[in-house]
Amino acid sequence: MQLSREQLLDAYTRMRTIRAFEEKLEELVKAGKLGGFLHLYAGEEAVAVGVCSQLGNADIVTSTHRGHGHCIAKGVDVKGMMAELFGRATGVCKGKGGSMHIADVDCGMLGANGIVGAGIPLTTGAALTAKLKKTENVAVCFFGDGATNQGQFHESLNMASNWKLPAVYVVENNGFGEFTPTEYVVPVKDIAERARSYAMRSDIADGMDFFDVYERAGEAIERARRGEGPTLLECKTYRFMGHFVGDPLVYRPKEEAEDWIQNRDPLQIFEAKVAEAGLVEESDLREIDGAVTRLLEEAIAEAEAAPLPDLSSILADVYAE
Amino acid sequence: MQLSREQLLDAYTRMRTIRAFEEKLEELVKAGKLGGFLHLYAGEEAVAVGVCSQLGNADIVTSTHRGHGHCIAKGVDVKGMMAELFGRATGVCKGKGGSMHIADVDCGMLGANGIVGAGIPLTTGAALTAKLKKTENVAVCFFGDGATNQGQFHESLNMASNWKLPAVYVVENNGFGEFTPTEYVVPVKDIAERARSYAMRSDIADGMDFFDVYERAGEAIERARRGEGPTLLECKTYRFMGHFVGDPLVYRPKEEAEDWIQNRDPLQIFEAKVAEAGLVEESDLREIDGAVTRLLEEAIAEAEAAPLPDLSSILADVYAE
Amino acid sequence: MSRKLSTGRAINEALRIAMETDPDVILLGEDVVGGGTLEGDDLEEMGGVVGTTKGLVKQFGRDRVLDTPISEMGLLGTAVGAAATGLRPVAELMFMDFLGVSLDPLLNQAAKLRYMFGGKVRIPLTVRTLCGAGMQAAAQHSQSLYWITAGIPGLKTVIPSNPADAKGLLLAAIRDDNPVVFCEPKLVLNQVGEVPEGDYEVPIGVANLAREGGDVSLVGFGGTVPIALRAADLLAAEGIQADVLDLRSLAPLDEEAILTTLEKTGSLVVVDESTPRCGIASDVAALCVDRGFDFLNTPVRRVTAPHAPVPFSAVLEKAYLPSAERVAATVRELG
Amino acid sequence: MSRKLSTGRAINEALRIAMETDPDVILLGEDVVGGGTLEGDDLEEMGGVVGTTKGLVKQFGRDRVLDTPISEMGLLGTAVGAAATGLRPVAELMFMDFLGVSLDPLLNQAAKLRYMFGGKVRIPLTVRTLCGAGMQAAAQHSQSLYWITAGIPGLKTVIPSNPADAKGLLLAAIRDDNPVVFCEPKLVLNQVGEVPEGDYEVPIGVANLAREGGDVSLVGFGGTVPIALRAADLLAAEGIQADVLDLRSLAPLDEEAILTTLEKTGSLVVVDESTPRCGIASDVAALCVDRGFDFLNTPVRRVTAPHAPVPFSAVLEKAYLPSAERVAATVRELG
Ligand SMILES: Cc1ncc(C[n+]2csc(CCOP(=O)(O)OP(=O)(O)O)c2C)c(N)n1
Ligand SMILES: Cc1ncc(C[n+]2csc(CCOP(=O)(O)OP(=O)(O)O)c2C)c(N)n1
Ligand SMILES: [Mg+2]
Ligand SMILES: [Mg+2]
Repeated sequence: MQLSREQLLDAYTRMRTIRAFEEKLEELVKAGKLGGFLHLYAGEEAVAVGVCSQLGNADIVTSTHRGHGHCIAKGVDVKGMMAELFGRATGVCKGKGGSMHIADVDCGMLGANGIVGAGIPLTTGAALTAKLKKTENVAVCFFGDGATNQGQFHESLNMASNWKLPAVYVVENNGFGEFTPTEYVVPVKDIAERARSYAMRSDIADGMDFFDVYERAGEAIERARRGEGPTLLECKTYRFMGHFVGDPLVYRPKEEAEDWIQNRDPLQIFEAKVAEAGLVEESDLREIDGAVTRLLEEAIAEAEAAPLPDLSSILADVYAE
Repeated sequence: MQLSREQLLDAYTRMRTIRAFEEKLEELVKAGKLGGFLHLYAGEEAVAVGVCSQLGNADIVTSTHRGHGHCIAKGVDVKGMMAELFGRATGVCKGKGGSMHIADVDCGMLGANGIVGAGIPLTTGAALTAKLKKTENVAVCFFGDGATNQGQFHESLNMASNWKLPAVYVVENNGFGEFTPTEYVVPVKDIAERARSYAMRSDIADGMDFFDVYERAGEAIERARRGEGPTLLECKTYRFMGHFVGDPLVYRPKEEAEDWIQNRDPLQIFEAKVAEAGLVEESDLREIDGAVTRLLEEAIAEAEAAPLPDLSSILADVYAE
Repeated sequence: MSRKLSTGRAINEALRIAMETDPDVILLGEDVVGGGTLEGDDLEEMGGVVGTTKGLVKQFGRDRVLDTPISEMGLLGTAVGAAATGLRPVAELMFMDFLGVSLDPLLNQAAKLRYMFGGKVRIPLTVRTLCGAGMQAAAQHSQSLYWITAGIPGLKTVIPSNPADAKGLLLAAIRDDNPVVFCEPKLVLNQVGEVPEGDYEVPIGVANLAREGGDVSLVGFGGTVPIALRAADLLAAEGIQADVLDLRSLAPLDEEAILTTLEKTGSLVVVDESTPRCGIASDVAALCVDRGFDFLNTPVRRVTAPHAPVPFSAVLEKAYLPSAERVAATVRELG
Repeated sequence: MSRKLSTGRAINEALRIAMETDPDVILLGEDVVGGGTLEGDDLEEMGGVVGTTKGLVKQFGRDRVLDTPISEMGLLGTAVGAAATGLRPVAELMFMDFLGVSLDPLLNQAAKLRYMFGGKVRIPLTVRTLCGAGMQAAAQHSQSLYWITAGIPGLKTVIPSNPADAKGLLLAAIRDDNPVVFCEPKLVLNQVGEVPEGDYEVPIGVANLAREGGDVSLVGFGGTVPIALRAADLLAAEGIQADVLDLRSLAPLDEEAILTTLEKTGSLVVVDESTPRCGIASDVAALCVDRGFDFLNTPVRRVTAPHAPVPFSAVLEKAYLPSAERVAATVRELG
């Protein structure tokens, strides 16, 4: 894997931005400044960034209720996102989407989605467009372990395999669907096995390790671009925070969570790996940390100062002219 | 496998009744005497009868748009069925269901179903009842190869496996979903493989051979009764007639159909096997043939003479009191 | 120039024109090709379960006419994703009853993505679907569920009552940048009528005064337009002259056209083959008692199917559906 | 005897009583247990995403309180099959918006099996589901889709406006031998009120006159009842006395109660937090202009959400929902 220093710093910046974004949101909700249902991505950064670092604006991704990370990884403007969560007119969706529907098609980000599993056929359709228009674009879908129990998962992967579409289906197996441990509701050990029902290729990555995700996703993306069909890529990961902001986390073993957070933090793993390889200096990373902090402070200040949407906008954008 | 002479004659009677029933229906539609959408089961008799011979009235089966065979195999009254197809008040569903919704819960027959795949969760529910009420009943679901591409298949089998329900999922792989060959839309060779996604047991039977179906279904049913969980049983079969009555059959190779019809007729295979084993006399079977013919003639005559439903019945049975 | 075609053939012609004039138009659905055409054999494709898409795969190839697995949710969702990214798909939902297994891509995706994304996406999707009773297809293949799609903000829903409208409405639907549900009523499918040649559109949202009367207004759409027209004949024989308004578009609703005929006649009966609750008939009646209150001389009556599933038996199905006699009797009772 | 409870706790109490009095009652849904309770640890189960089913697994065990995978179609279909074969399931559809991925078991199975089978089966199924806006949950978690279930013959749909009704209606729903959709409006969920102790039912199909006025009729249900009551307060201050009718049951609809208040006042406004097309508001208005025509002194107005998805931003969501001010203003305009 040949990642340039620039690429590494970029990846780190995105991962750090995601982490800081989510930590800020938690604070903001607890301070009563943000409303709505917020599902935070902290802990899973290596997945979004490991995959999206290899995509261009014309490649499409779809996401889930837990969508901030995918947006940031795909290059959606952080200030626009923050303004969106504050429900401002300057938000990336004009304040109409909010956390669960945050999107920016200009960056190829076809939306978070409040319906578990619903992004999967959207991706399949984007891949169909790529194939029929012969663009060599790929479409990548992020979804959770829980979503693999939805009929839409089954129907979409089957179709994509039949049509050999340029799609990558990335399941973020974080061990829980809401409060229910994955093993209560998914009777196979590796979700990647489900690809066999569709004669689809599959792979399993360590979702806490940017480099492992990068490599395996890269192979899947390249196969897709070459017209060799879709892949189901399972990334084993963990969410560091609750299912939603406000989740008391009473249902999961504290030691289990501690262990992941202390020993398997994707940012720490990244930092250790690049340090060991001597690819970047620690000071570079600390500089990024500082820049990210400043960016978020600005984003929040600007969002708070931004205008609220005009009430007339309620009836705008329902239909295209 | 220890089938008594009585059991064998009973199985033959049911298979012959199904075949004759379907042949009569085709005639009746072509003579303009029956309306609606009719999907005939001829050719697949060994599946329904091989499975249902091992079920009691308290065991539940669900079926598909191609449901006459399952009804007859499960013991639904043939005259009541015929009257139903004639839309008479004496029909087993009072003329309200018709071919696609023919049912008789008194025989544990929870209905044909016009929605492909919709019987699958109904079976899962019936199996849940059996488990929670500790009845030792089983629930058996018949559905086509095409139905395995429905989300309901995926969701239901996953749930049944998680809960170790006493269910048997019988997929009748007849090589086509309507006019589309199975291999165009199901990228795995054996549908039985799909059980792996749910860590479910599976098996494959020769759906043209009553004895093979009987044996493998028997094992699955017994496992279910013993509380050892569900099975996906694939029966390889073929429909001798069109997808529906009126199907011009232009889309399927004539030689392929001929081959199945000439060489793999489940009734002929049954007859050859029982003759070889010296278990029943040919004359026994011919006697049954005659009785079946008479039964159907009576059924038709009685149905034609039966009263039409009263118009007031349109609003009856929408709600239970 | 025009010639006589069935509604099914008119739809086929519209699809052909749409595909010829725009390379982004694709068709997908179950058996829209319909098997056949394996290499090196003489098999024939069926072109849909009632033959509506017959011949299109020969002209446009399997890349633009796609048979899907029996996976309605997946295929509609795929169509939404394709529409959001540059294609202009025409998806077939074989029977409208199958909304049961495919509502989400319409309800929560196609209808809402543009809004949720602050206007940044277009969903130029058409969903063709058979609806209605009249073929003894019974409870799960005979429903008129256009009230569900018409009720969802972000979708449009249209329904033709004759072959010429079918062609023009379908062309308009395909070229609309919004998701449009195009209903194909079984009562209309085999109806034959004059259909103009060439490329034309019937605008969405514009009702058609199918008959001018002036004494009473009959409002129908799809399969109930022929019923209303027959009722108008019956009434004319008794000296009552009826306006017959064909809505053509259920969402958006042409409120002005409804109010115009009501203002003229003061008396309105709406005829809908769907069930009575939460439907188009109630919307029309509610419009009359809201914006049309000052025009009303009589109650507004709704002639609909009863609050029951569609029964199988031919005698029951016939009694279940609205009829010209019932419509005429309803008008007579208004006095 | 009664004490103050939130609607959520009242629902919990109804579930407990139903399960205590009938061993065939089971609960199933996503996270109705809610994780926890692994052997040998001190984990706690969540009892649903908003805690409504909390504690029930402790009392009744995991055989009667079942966590399902995220498979709404499968779980509702399973519940229908269980109901048809001897259980009395209470299934939870976490948010009503998820009807998109679970309509078939209701539309084509629960609602139709009895009819299609000629009356030979009963489907004693209850589906509990959160509906409505008010929590900034945006377009896909805020819909009031009761018009879809109310429109389907074979289903019943009820919606409480306060904790006491929630308990009694839910007990009636569970004991009804038909499939009943029990809506839990977000606007009502955390409302606290007096709830009688013990076992009682609020009959399905019977509306409640929540306030007696006589000058004008306000018709609401679920979350719009408190809104209508506040509007009545505003109007009372101006000398206009309003009847406030709480429908409680959307299907069947208590037509007589609506006509009774209309006959008294001659003027009716219906308040519905759902979108305007094909909804309960239209049905009420259509009833007024049909059977209630002779009572009408004014137009019937519908105060609803606009024909748009639910926006996220708090200011937009507030303006999107009907308000007491809008209701009062609508009444004033009627003059
Ligand atoms: C169709 C649907 N069902 C249920 C929900 C409620 N819900 C939101 S997130 C969630 C859990 C999703 O689990 P998973 O797919 O593993 O993703 P994760 O939250 O772990 O990232 C559920 C059940 C939903 N939003 N949509
Ligand atoms: C949900 C749904 N989609 C489509 C149809 C139309 N349809 C009826 S039968 C059929 C083919 C079913 O194929 P398969 O499951 O293999 O059963 P077979 O007819 O071969 O017995 C289709 C597509 C339907 N009835 N329901
Ligand atoms: Mg998860
Ligand atoms: Mg088949």
